[in-house]
Amino acid sequence: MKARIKVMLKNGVLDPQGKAIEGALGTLGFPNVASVRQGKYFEVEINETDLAKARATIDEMSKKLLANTVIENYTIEIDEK
Amino acid sequence: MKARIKVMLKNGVLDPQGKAIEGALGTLGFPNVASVRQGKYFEVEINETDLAKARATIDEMSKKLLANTVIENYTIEIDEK
Amino acid sequence: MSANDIEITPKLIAEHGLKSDEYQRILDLIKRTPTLTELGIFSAMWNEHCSYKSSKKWLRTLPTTGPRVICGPGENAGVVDIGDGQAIIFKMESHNHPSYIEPHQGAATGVGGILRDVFTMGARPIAALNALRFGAPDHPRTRHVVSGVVAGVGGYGNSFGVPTIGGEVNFDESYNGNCLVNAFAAGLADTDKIFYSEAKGVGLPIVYLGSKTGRDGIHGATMASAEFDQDTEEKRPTVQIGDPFSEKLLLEACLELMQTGAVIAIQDMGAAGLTCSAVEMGAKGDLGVELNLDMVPCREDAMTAYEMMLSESQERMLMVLDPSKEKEAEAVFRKWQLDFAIIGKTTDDLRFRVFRHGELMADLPIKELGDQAPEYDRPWVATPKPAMVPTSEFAAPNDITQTLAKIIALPDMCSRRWVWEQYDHLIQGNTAIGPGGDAAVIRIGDGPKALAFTLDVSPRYCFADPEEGGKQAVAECWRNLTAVGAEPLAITDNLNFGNPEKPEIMGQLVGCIKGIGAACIALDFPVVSGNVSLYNETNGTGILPTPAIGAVGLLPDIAIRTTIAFKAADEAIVIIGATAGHLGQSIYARDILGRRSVDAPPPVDLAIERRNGDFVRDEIRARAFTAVHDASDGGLLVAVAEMVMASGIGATVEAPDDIALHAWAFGEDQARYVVTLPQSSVAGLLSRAEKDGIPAIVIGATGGKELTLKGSAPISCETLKEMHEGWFPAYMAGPNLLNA
Amino acid sequence: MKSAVIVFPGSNRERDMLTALEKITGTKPIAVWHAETELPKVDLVVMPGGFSYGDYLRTGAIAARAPIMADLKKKADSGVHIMGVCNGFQILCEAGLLPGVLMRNNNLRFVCRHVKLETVNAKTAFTNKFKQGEVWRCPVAHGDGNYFTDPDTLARLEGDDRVVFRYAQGTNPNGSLNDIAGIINTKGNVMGLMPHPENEIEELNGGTEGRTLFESLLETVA
Ligand SMILES: Nc1ncnc2c1ncn2[C@@H]1O[C@H](COP(=O)(O)OP(=O)(O)O)[C@@H](O)[C@H]1O
Ligand SMILES: [Mg+2]
Repeated sequence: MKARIKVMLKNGVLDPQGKAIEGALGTLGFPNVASVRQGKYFEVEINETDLAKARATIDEMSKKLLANTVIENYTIEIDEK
Repeated sequence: MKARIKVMLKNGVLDPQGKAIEGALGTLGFPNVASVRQGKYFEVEINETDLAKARATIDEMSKKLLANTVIENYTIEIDEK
Repeated sequence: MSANDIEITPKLIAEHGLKSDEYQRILDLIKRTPTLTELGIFSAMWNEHCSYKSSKKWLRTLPTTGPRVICGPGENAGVVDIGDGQAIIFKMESHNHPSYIEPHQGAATGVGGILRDVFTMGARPIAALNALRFGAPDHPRTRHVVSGVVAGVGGYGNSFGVPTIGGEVNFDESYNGNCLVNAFAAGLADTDKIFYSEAKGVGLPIVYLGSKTGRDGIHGATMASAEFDQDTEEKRPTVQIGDPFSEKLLLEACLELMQTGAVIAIQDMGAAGLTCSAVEMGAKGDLGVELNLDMVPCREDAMTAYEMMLSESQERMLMVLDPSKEKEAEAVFRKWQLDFAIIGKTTDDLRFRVFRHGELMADLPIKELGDQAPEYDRPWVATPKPAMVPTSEFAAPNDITQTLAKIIALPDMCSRRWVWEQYDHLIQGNTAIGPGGDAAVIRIGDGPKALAFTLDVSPRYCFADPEEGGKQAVAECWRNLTAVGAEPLAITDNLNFGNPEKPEIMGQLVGCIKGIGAACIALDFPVVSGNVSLYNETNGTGILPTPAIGAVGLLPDIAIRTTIAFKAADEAIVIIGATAGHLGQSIYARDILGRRSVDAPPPVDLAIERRNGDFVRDEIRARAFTAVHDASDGGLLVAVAEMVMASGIGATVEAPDDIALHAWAFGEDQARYVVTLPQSSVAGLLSRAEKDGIPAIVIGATGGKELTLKGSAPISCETLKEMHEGWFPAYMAGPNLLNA
Repeated sequence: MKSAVIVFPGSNRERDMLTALEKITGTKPIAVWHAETELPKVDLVVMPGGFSYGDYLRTGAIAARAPIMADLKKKADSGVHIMGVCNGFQILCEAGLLPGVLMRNNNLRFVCRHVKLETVNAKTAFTNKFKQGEVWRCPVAHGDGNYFTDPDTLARLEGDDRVVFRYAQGTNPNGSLNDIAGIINTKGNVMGLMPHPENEIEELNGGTEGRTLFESLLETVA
């Protein structure tokens, strides 16, 4: 099964990359950019046919490793295949 | 308007991060992980009401800045608001 | 699946960068049409990058031996004896074309490649340097290339854990479409524990080490020998990604492996990966090689023999293993979580055979692929000798100090801090002199020994007069090492030129090599390694001839070293070496007067160079000087200004009246050093100099917070520093297509 | 003083740290491989600088989950002194032994230079030989030294004098909150800092102020 995990910084957490990109976009002539936030995106293939089990596993690995839950939120999408 | 840009390495391009995470998940007790690929995710707010214009702008900034089109592909989603 | 027997069309042959006469040579050699895999193998082995077919004839003329040379050109890197059973192993290599296509990854993998060349011989890297050449600052792509290349060089070296301690940065429009990234690395080894690539013994296992193989950089080696044109886009998928983390593991694993005695021969997989390394190891050892590609660790599915043989996936090595040590050897690589796979064996029939799924995909004569590859004597025309232009032809500025301030803020002359602060130049804790001086100095272990490193070349001199330019590049390296108190040992060279099929370009290459050779002989400064990068052109315009020289020197006692910073006020400032005020090809002429005519560069008198340098070194060793700086780009006044800026201590200097002031201030005569010493010991120095027939004159004294040239308005250290430090950060703050 | 240095795949300043410890404490430290499950009995455990696991995912994230970490946490609870330098600091934060996180430098560039540090708490086991408020020279070499935490945690850190080092005189190289360069845990036995005192210990380094930190430990810990 294939899972897609999106990890974004929580609101209020400083995002140096987002800030820098905002700035760069300005100098590159994109005046109408209001804000940029950068996050991470993971595509994980797991050998698991049971959707519920898969979701549980993915959720656990997100908590344990993929996201630092002190500063980041994550969302999971799983497409059965 | 709010746009979400997903940037992934092109197929076949080495993904050292994905590789390292794969290994770590293994040692953390997730044996059934087949593969991990890591990408970037951006949320961009732009002051633009015209959907077509917005899409064009986002596409241009993705090419110019957000994605390294030599090694990365990007996909854009825009939700009108 | 393995479309190995597809028809070999002229188009296909051309796409593999093989000329029709070369293809004919293949047919004569194997007496049949090659398979696709074989065509790929030939294209990889016979291209310029791996075969040196255009340059070999001339490289042979370089002096490559000396009392301290343990191993000269021909191995992965040169090996030089530094006493006490220790050797320094170093080389410089280009990654120009990949760095233009993808600056960050191109530069990163360039650094990775040269580090492997060094540790594949058993040396732990202790220093990295890099010579970078970019297009004109106002060219739309330049800023992106600069930020990407610097981030790539730093990103790889910093993570790997080697101090990056110096290099060069130039801007010139001739590099607009073809930047130069020349990476230098040096490593330390015991003279009795050096490893070579020559295979020995028949029927021994050939082992694949490191990261897995993917479809990375297929045809990278061919690309590195192809001129750019509009369809460069097409070549993009060949970009390789560097993984410094795996490289660090590979370093530790290899050094541990070498302790086990399992290694009979070892060779990194660089350009043309598996093909080049396997063929080189076999050919050098007069052995055949047989590979079973089914055993090669792959990252991607369904890779064909063709793809595996041409893949340039990074962080991989090939070795000939002592079978009795297999278990230990494998354990080491498992510990470091790297691949270890026996993929073939040595044979006694001088054939290079490759099997895939039991099928014979290639069967070629190994010697002709390797050390007997084609060699050309390309037609060349010598660059016409440029005219010596008298000082009177160069207009004087209205204000010398204002002109000085302009010069130290030029793109080619300003501080490179923005660049080297992105490099970890302190790691390993042995950096005695970091970036920003004449040469960087690294302590060996706990000392007292230390090594000095520098890179140099002045492309504008080489363009005007290749032979003098070649000499000058070597001489300036020798001078830089001398200026810190080091004994110059040996050099590596990285020859970057345009299309050698053009007689004028070939003439530049020949001229530069002649000059380099002459200087190496006169200065006892042998060439122990190097690299050639040709076809550096975009749409038919060649780069300036750029034979970058990397040099290494030895300090017996690190306590006796000199730096460019003034140390105290009221010390005498003395110029060692004659000042004629040569302005041809000077920064002043090019950038202040905007002069474009091809005037003669400053002549290099190698005998004088040596005499002056040996004198300065002896005085340094006798602790006569408090600061030393060689005068080069920009001239005397710029050298003094750099000493002022490095210390924050001012100076008052006066020109003799028998020479035009601007020629004295900005002329670029060679073989000169600016030194400081206590007033009390000036007389002694001058008489020793006179006795040896060395020109030495006092031009002033240190002190205050300003640089004052008698007869013109003083300028404060602060202003000088601001001007000098300002350009790079300001430039890089401009619009930049950086990739987040 | 007996000390151990934990080595992870990708650590690269462990040799600098081992040398510094030996030169200053006179006893050879023990290098411990991350895959071990138990630390030797020592007075000080150091997490060295480097790029453990290539800094992939997040700096220190993968190393923080290495086998040895369980025992490190035990040792922390039992009061053993633990110091994380640069990547070591990042790992301690990811492992939850110190609060907050080290984000990308605000200009997104790696920075290697000498900065001025102010010792703002000279009462810790790691700093007692510094004068309170002493300003000293030390090199930094990192791409992710931008200390960040939520307002409450920050207030607590400041309130409890748990900020140990600050970048002084406008030399903050990374944009960290309140110029924070180093912090300590509530118990006072776990400290992390971004700068590299181990590279400022002899004439060759152009300064020896880094020694004071090791000498402080030498005095209190053993
Ligand atoms: N310009 C040069 N001067 C002297 N030796 C050179 C030069 N260019 C290449 N060599 C030597 O030729 C050999 C092959 O070079 P290269 O293909 O760059 O090595 P590698 O395959 O390890 O990258 C090396 O030993 C190198 O030192
Ligand atoms: Mg090599």
